[in-house]
This record gives sequence, C-alpha cells and structure tokens, in this order.
Amino acid sequence: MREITVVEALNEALREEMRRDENVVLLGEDIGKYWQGAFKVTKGLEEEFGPERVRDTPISENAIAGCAVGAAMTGLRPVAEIMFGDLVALAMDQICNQAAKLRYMSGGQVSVPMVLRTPFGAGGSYASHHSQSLEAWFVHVPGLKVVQPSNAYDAKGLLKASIRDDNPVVFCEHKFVYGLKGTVPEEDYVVPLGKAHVAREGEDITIIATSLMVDRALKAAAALEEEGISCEVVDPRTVRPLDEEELCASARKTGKVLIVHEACDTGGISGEITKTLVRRVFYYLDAIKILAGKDAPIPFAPVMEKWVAPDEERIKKAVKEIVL
Amino acid sequence: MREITVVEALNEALREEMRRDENVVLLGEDIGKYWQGAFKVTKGLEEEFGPERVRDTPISENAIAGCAVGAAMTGLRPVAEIMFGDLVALAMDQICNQAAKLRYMSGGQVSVPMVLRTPFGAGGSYASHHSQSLEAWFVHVPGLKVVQPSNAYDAKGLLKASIRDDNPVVFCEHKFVYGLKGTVPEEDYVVPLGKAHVAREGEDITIIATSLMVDRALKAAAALEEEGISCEVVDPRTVRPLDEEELCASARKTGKVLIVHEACDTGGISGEITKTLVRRVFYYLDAIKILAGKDAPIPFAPVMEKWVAPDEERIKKAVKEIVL
Amino acid sequence: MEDIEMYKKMLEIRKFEEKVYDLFTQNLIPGTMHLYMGEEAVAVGVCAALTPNDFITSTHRGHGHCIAKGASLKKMMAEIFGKKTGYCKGKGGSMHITDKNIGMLGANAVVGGAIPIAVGAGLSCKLKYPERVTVCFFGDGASNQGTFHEGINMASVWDLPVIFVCENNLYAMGTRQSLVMNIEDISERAAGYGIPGATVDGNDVMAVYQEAQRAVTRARNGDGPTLIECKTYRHKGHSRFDPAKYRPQEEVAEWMARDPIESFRYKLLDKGIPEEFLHKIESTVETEIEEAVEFAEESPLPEPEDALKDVWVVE
Amino acid sequence: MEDIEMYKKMLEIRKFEEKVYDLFTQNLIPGTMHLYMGEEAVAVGVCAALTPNDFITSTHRGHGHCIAKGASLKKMMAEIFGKKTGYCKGKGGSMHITDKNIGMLGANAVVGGAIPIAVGAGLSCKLKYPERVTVCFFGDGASNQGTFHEGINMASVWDLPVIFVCENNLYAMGTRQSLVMNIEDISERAAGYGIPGATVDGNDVMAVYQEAQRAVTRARNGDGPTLIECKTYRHKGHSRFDPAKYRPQEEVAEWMARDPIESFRYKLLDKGIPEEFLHKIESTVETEIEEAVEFAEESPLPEPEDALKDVWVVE
Ligand SMILES: Cc1ncc(C[n+]2csc(CCOP(=O)(O)OP(=O)(O)O)c2C)c(N)n1
Ligand SMILES: Cc1ncc(C[n+]2csc(CCOP(=O)(O)OP(=O)(O)O)c2C)c(N)n1
Ligand SMILES: [Mg+2]
Ligand SMILES: [Mg+2]
Repeated sequence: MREITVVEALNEALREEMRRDENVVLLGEDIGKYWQGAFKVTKGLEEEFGPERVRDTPISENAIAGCAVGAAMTGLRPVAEIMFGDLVALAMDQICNQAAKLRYMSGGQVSVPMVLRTPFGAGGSYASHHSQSLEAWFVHVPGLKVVQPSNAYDAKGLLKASIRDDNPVVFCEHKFVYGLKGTVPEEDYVVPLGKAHVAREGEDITIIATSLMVDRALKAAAALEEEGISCEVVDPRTVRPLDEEELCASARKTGKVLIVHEACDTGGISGEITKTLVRRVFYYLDAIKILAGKDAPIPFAPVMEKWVAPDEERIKKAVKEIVL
Repeated sequence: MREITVVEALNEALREEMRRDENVVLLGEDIGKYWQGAFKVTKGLEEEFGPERVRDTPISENAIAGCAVGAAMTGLRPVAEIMFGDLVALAMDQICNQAAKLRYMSGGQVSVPMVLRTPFGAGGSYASHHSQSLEAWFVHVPGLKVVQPSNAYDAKGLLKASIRDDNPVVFCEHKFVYGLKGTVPEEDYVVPLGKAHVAREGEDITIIATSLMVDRALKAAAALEEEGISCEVVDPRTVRPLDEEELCASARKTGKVLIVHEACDTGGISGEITKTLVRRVFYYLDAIKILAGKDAPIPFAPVMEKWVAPDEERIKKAVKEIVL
Repeated sequence: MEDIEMYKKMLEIRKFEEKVYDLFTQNLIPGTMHLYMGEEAVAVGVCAALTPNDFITSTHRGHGHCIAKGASLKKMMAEIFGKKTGYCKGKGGSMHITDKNIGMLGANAVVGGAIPIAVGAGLSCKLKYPERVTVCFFGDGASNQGTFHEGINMASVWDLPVIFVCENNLYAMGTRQSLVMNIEDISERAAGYGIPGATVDGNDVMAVYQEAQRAVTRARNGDGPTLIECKTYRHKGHSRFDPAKYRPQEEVAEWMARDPIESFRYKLLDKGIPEEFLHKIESTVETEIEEAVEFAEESPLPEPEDALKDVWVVE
Repeated sequence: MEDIEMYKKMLEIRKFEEKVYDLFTQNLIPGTMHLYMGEEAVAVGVCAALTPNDFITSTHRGHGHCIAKGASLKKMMAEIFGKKTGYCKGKGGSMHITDKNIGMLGANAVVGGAIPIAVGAGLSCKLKYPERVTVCFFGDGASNQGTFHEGINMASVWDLPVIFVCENNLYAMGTRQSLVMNIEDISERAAGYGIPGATVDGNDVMAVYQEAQRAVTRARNGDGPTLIECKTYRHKGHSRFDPAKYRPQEEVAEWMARDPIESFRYKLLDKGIPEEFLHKIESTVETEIEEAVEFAEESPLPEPEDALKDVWVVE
C-alpha cells in the first residue's frame, strides 16, 4: 500500500468528506488558497471547493469556534481550524460552554456536529505560546469527544469519523506527527472514535502512550525487545471517550503500566488514566508509572525544549525501572 | 471567637489587604457600590477605597484578566473578579497563556502578583452556564497556584496569602461555601498556600475532599463515627501546589482513601490526586475510591442538580464500601 | 404580522412574566429569573419582520424572544418550573429555553455568547437556506464583549444575513452604560465594521418593526448584516429580587410612563380598534397563561438520573 | 529624540534583522522568525515620543519595538540564539523578548494578546506613575480580535494613558486586510470607543513621531487613549521562508520604493547633514551588530534543567 504523511492523510480526509457531503465546510485563519493552512493540511481545498466552503477567517478564535457551533446547529458540518493549539485558550467559551453543552441545555433538541482541529505539541522552538498540549482541558468537559491521532492511517480514519460524528469533536494534531509516514488505503474507511489501538503486542509491560509519544514508545519498545523486554504499546487514539476495556485488558495482562504523554505532568490525562486503572484493575497491578512533560511552559532554546518532553531514552529507562 | 460567614471573611481579607498595601486594587463586573459584587464579597469597598481602587468593569472577561496581568507586571497587586466561574472560559488566554507564562518567557524578569477570584459550584439552579467547577483546567497550567477554601477561617487566611503571593493565583470560591459560618480571629493572619488541613483526624480511612465537599465529608464523618467508623478528613486547600506530604501521610496511615470533589469525574483533580498517591504510597494502599460530580453539565431542575453532586449519603455509602 | 397580533404577543410576554414573577416570589420556581417586562416592543417588533423559518439567538433575558418567535407558553412555563415536559426537559430553565422547530436557537446565559453562534446560523442561511435570515439579540452590556466585535466583523466580511439587535436598556446589572462605554449610541459601532447601524425607540413596536424590516430586506437581498440599537428599559430589577436602587427614581418614572404596551394600546384605539376587541384579546391571553401554569404544575418532574441523558448524541 | 538618532535606530533594526535573517537561513537560529524590516519608521517614530520610563507592549514581530525602545542588541541576539545570556535566558526566543528595565513588557506571540496587558500597564501609570504612558503595538490582523475591542473600550472608559498603535502592513500572514474587514482605515474603529483615531503614513518616521507626540501629550494630560494606525509594509514574508507570493508584485515594488530608511536618509541629506556623518553612523551600527553576534555566539547555552527555573516566584 502507498505511504503518505499524516498531513496528506488529513488533507485526504477533508477532501473526501467534502466531496461526500456538501454540508462539510472549513473555516480558519489562512486555510485558503493563499497560505493553505499553517501546516498545509488544507492544501488545494479552496481550489477544489471554492471560497464559500473553505473560508479564510479574521483572527478571531472565539468567533471561529462560535461560528462553527451556530453553523453546526443549523445543518452544516463545519471543521474549524485553530492555527495553534495554545490559542484554543481564546475559544474555550464557545467550545466548552457552547458546543459541548447546547445539546444538553436544550434537552436534546439540537446537536452540534462540528470538528475543531488544532495542532498541539512542542519540538519546533516555537516557545510557550505555540507548543502546548492541552487535551486535558477538553477531556474534563462532558459533551466533547477528544481525539489524538498518532499515525497516518488513524489520522485519516479518525478525522473522517469525527466529521461524521454528531457530537463536537476536538481533534488534536501534533506538529511532529504531521510528518510521520504510514500506509493508508485508497478506499474509504473510518476509525471509530472510542477504540484504542494495540500498536504493538507484548507481555512484560503495557505502555499507554498518546500522539507523538506513540512513535517514541514504539521505538523504545523495539530497542527493549533486543534487551529481552517485551512491551505492549497501547494508543488510546481518543482520550474521550477512553477505551477503558482495552486499556484495562492490557494492564491486567501485563500487570505493569507506564503512561506517557507530552503534556505537562500535573493535571495531565495520565491522572485520568491512572484513576481508570485504579478503579477497574487495581488488584491486578504491580506498578503504575507516569512519564509526562515536565511541569513548565515550553521553553524556546532547543536544549531545554528537547529536555521537557519524554523521549525514547527516558521511556526505556522508565520501563526498566518498572520491569527489572 | 466571633463567627462570620465566608463572604464576610473574604470581604475582610480584601479590606485589610487594601488598607495594608495601597497597590492592591480590585476589578470586576459590578463589584462597586451599585451592586457590591454578585455575591457581595466586595461590599462597602468602593465606599472605603474609592472608584480608583475598586473598579467596575465592562463585561469583558478576557480584558479584566489581561488588565490585571498588565497591572501586576508593573507594580500593582490586582484582585480581579470573574462574576461566575464558568466565564473563566472567556479569559483562559490571559490567565493561562499570559499570567501563568510571562515570568517564564521573560526569563524571570517579571512577576505577575495577581489574584483571580471566581465563584464556582452548583446548587442554585443556575444551570449549565453558571454552575461548573473548573479548577482542573488551572491545575494543569504551570505558573499558576490554585486555591479552594472550604471555610471562613481558611477563606480569609488563604485570600490574604494569595494577595501577598508574587505568583498569579486562581482563587476558587464555592457559591454554597459562601454562607458557611466559622470562627475567625480579629487579628491579622495568613494561611500559607500549599499546606493541606486535616479537618478531622481518624484511623480507618482518609477522605480527601475539596471546597464544599469538605463540609459534606465532615458531616458524613460525624455520622459514620456513630457507626464506629473513624474517618480522617483532609482538605488540600490549595490544589496547586498540592500538599503531597500531608495527603500521602494520611493515606499511608489509614491505607484507604476516598477522594471527593464536585467537579465532573472525568478529567477532574481526583485523577491528579490518585496519580500522586499511586506514585508515592502505592504499596501502602488497600483501596482508592473516587466520588465526584457526574459526567454531565449541571442541569437546572433541582431534582437533577442535587443528584449530580456528591452528598453526605453518597460519601457515607462510599466509605462503607471501602471500609466494611 | 398584523398590528393586533403584535399587541397580543406583547401582552403574552407581559402577562407571562407577571405570572412567573408572582410564582417566583412565592418560591414556586427555582433558580434566578431575568424579566423582559418593559422591553416587549423590541422582541415583538423584530420578530414581526421574520418568518417561522428564520433563526434567532437570545440571551439570559429570553422569555420575550421566545414568545415573540412563537414558542409554546406551556412548554416554556414547564421548563421554568423544571419539569420534564418543558422545552429542555428541565435541564435548561429560564436561561436556556430553546425551540429548534421555530428557529429559536436558544437563550444563552453567557453574555455575548450567542453572537458568534448567530454568525454561524447566518452562514447556514447563506449556504443552505438562502431565503432565511438570523436575528441576534443581545444587551448593551454584551456589546463590550469581544464576541460582539469578532462576530459582527465576521458577518460583515462574509455578507451574512444576520441582524444584530442590541437591546439597550441602559444598564447591565447595576452598571449604567456611561460607566462602561464612552459613546451614547451603540449603533455607532457599526461603522467600524462597514455595515449600517441604526438607533430606534425600542418602546415603539412599529418603529422597531419598520427598522427590522429594512434590515431583514437587506439581509435577504444578500446585502449583509445590520446593527440595530433599540433604546428601552426594564421595568423590574436585573434578576430575582434586585430592587434596582441604582436607578434614579425620575428615570424609572419617565420610562414607566412610556410603557410599550400601553402606548401601543392607545394607538390601536386611536386607529379605531374597538376596546372590547382588545379586552377579548386580553382575556384570551390571561387564559393561555393560566393554562400554561396548569400544564406546568401538573407535569411530572424529571427523574434524577435524567441528568445523564442528552450529554452526547448516542447512535 | 534627535532625527539623527532616529535614523540610527531605524538602521539598527534593519541591520540587526538582515543579520538575523542571514544567520537564520544558515540554520544557525532555531524556531521561526518574524522580521520587522520595512516597518522601522513605526517603532522608531513612536518610541521617539517616549521616555525610558514609559511602557510598551509588543507582538510576535517585536525586534523593532525592542530596539526602538533601547534594548541591548547583544542580549537580543543572544536570546534569538537561545543562549543563557539572552534577555529571557533562552526561554523566550524572538517572540518573547522582554526588557523590564526599559519598560519593554514583552513581545507576545498571541495575536492581540498584549492589548489587555497594555491596558493594565496603563492602569499602573494612572495610579502609580502619573508621568508615564503605555504604548501598545499590534497589527491589522490583531484588530479583529476581541481583545482589541475589550481593551480599547476599557482604556477609554477609564481614561488611561495608553496609545494604541496599529501597524497596518496590509496583511496578516497571507490574508489581505480586505478579506477580513470591510473598512479601509482601522483608525475608524476609534469612534466606537469615543476616542480619537488617526491614520498616518507609517513609512514616514517624522509623521509617525508627530502623531505619536500628540497622542502622548493627550495621554500625559489625562485625556485618555488614542488609536493611531500606521500604514506600512513588510519587506519580507510573514515568517521564516514565506516567499509571500500572495502579494502582487507591483504592490511590493511600490512599497519597496518607499523604504522608510532610504527616504529618511534623503531628507537628512537635504537638511544638510553631511554624507560622511551618515556613513559613520552606518559603520557604527555594523560594528554593533557584529559585536552582538559575537556575544551571542560566544555565550553559553542554558542547561537543559534550566527549563524548570522561573516557572514560579519562589520565596
Ligand atoms: C460573559 C458573562 N459575564 C457576566 C455574566 C453575568 N451577567 C449576567 S447578565 C449580566 C448583565 C448583562 O447586561 P446586558 O447585556 O446589558 O443585558 P441585560 O441584562 O441588560 O438585558 C451579567 C453581567 C454572564 N452571564 N456572562
Ligand atoms: C491569537 C493568535 N491567532 C493566530 C496566531 C498565528 N499568527 C501569528 S502572526 C499572525 C498574523 C498576524 O497579523 P497582524 O496582526 O497583521 O501582524 P503582522 O504579522 O502583520 O505584523 C497569525 C495569524 C497567533 N499567533 N495568535
Ligand atoms: Mg442591558
Ligand atoms: Mg499585518
């Protein structure tokens, strides 16, 4: 099968969904023909679908999200882009108080089938205003689904599923997942929301990793294999709803768990995952360990920036501390 | 000693700090002489300190927070009020991207000694836009401190400590903690940030409860005492920084932990507390249980609203499930 | 809409709220309550220019908008009572009443929160329902929110069929307009977005109606949004038991003397409508309100566990 | 400030950025980079009207503001290199340079994010330092953010000494102004807040200086804020390797022909300043830049663990 990057996979997902359903419209800053999206995810789409369906917006994050909410309530299926994930801070009211709650507050009368796409993550020396991973904020909001693809296949299938989902979905793309290549079929498929993926099977320990950390965990697992340690790598793919069954099954099988995410440790989703495991499989567990981003904003200088996120070496070290 | 309500205690804290330090200024919607604050926390303050220091603002939450940030960077010590905690969603950029990070991004050149006060919590049939508990959002942001007083003594002492602290502090008041009465000394005191309070000593189980849930946990504990179950109730008071020592010490002592908060279960701070306990005292623990708000927006009708938050009965039941 | 119908609608709002206020002071209604009394001419005048398919968004002070757009008094009352038969099954209450079938996209308790939502509905109109428009109601206080600026600008550059109706009742809670903005007419802000703005007497239902019609026509013709400011006044305090002492007595008296319903009644009489006819309308409305209260009182409460329904769309 | 000094400052910005751009294309500088080249007259003209105690806030395109306000080229360069000796110890980089000692409250990478911060600094001026003012720089794109609306309105009602300087370089990334607002002059928005607005040729340093002086005088006299729009143009793309193909060639050519530094140089020569004198300034600047690069290159990197410092104030 052909190999494409995550950016290409996302672009295909948008293109195919727009062809399939004329209600799918895109809005965001510089997503149109002049810039094609800050990370080129919307490349060529204005050219194909025109400026009515691919809308360059003013720099107005809260209105972008809110416009998507209103459009979604009235029959469109908007996919809004917030150019950098850190800037969701400007749109929290529309995402969390409006999109997430309008169905509930109206007693189920309306639905808000929108997707809010945004690139999270560090690694490019973009400093503290362009590098955070804030999925935990959304995980805490009933009414939202939260997706974090880690590879091209999932990216395409999950984005399609998100667009077809009748709930508001926050779709968290990682800037350094964008360039990862993977095999992606030509034919239409979706990856259902709420289903984890066992990215690698193993016996000694379960590594639950999200987004870019899946790639690092897989590399660590491959290296550890050579040292005789067999790691199972589980990628939740959607952090809300969380596939508790799969996560618990793996944890129960190996009895040892390492949770890895790039977002800051304190308050990150590792807490929620730990809680889930403690609730459901506490008595089967020998050890749970968390390896997350350091508790600091993301610094600019590469030597510091590289240091704040978990890497392959640290994952290996953490696994050994648990297993050996 | 005299008994006063939490509202009165907070009002005293503001008044005394404003007398002590002329750099302390207040800003917020309807906090001045015409309305005195939605919950009357700022009663009489414009009358005493004048409109220059007690500033009624336009309805502009992000600018309220941001104005506080700029004022704090340049020598004032602003205390900003967001009228309802749900509306912090509009001010997340200024609180989380600016207040929290400016010190860091400037390499330590500036500090942002501001307090953002806001009433959280359900119970008044105010429905989904005026009832949430969102402390978990702030706990995930390095650079912020997050405070949740549960009684009048702490409320006054913690607010004073927050105003004197050189870091940005998000001060989460609960609407139904406001009316609780407690003894409060006349003389000046502070309650240091980062120190938990053992609100009741006990042997069989540790109940870690926050905000209004402390009151409910204490009532449950008193009732359980009669049934021969001895509960230790620990109130973290500040959820960031969390007093890990005290929490772990109590958990280690009793070996059984119940965590109670009103905020929605998924993604709430119970995850972070669980993670902390698992990290530090896993092998001393027989059981951890979480009792949190249901995973839904806060509904309007009292019969549903009452049902979504943990109450005394549910706390008792949960304790018994663990202990018996 | 006929002028008689407008009169009836205004009266429905007034009587509905008088009733609700009465029940509220008897502690029969939970939560808080923002009464629209005194501002009826705005909602009714604007909605008179709309079709049932057009959309509106509303505020924390939404009863008037709901009724003017044609909502069921029964289901509104039941919602305010927190009953299962209410518009939102008791989940929303007064501040979140929604009726999707009549294009009422919801009262909204975040001040200014519905402005971008109205822009989105306007986008749907443009792309899917070219014959429809969207009206966005909001207050003077809301016009200082970032959403006002972002939303109107976006609607302007996209030429969306959205009519922004600012209900300037001179106060946001206890805060007088002059304390929070340095302009007299909020419609002046329209120029900053390159759209027409107009200020109209919000207590004169026909004046509001005519201004709204002009804006609706522009919108339907694809000429984009308009900002209409309606100067009006609330008869009651902001919410619940607010005695509204921050308002000078003369100001209150002056505005009470300009009651939009009373003055319109005089006009109808002047026009030759027989008084008995108006009496009949008045008693019909009273009956409707009584029936609504009965419906609400007799309706069942939700189950506690219903709190977990409607959070997500479940396939 | 003397006009010769203004010339020198503009030149410092230009040469600094030419150097930085050069190093950047050689991959010697990490991250991204927003060059101010072409807009020098704005920062320099405005800052010429300020004292060292006045405050400014800045944007993602902040080099010019820093230099105009008097920042050290060495510490700026070191910061851009990500070195420990930089202004922010390598934590901020180009988009967050701050120098508290000269009242430079920080470049800010959230578009429009510094506007409310400037309002807060203005509040400090009013309450603590009545002789000071605050200048808030931001772009045309930023003027569509809610913060623009909320911040300017707040400064207006509180009569704060804040000068809002909109650097209208006609584009926000690839988005031309006309695509995102239906007005020509952003200064028109001032009327919506009841404050004076002015549009000025942002490539004419003396024109900017004079307009800024008027606004600064108003602010120092307690007469509140002003919105100044400076029409200008960036010589380079938005960031990094953006070739800026979305701009018509004639437009680019037209603006390049109106280089603010070149045209000011002609004026100085016309005024009788000897060319050798300007040459001397030019070579002084070159030397300063070389020294800055040397300083940056020779400076140590931060330790990885430094990432955990400066998160909180620790007693
Ligand atoms: C974003 C936000 N801020 C504050 C509040 C609290 N609040 C509710 S109504 C109100 C006043 C609104 O004034 P205005 O927009 O003039 O509407 P009016 O009440 O006069 O109809 C305030 C401050 C809120 N609900 N939402
Ligand atoms: C709130 C926000 N939205 C989007 C971005 C991404 N971004 C960075 S600069 C920029 C364009 C800013 O345009 P303008 O305000 O005109 O300033 P200019 O770059 O032209 O100087 C954008 C969209 C951002 N940093 N912050
Ligand atoms: Mg009002
Ligand atoms: Mg620009």
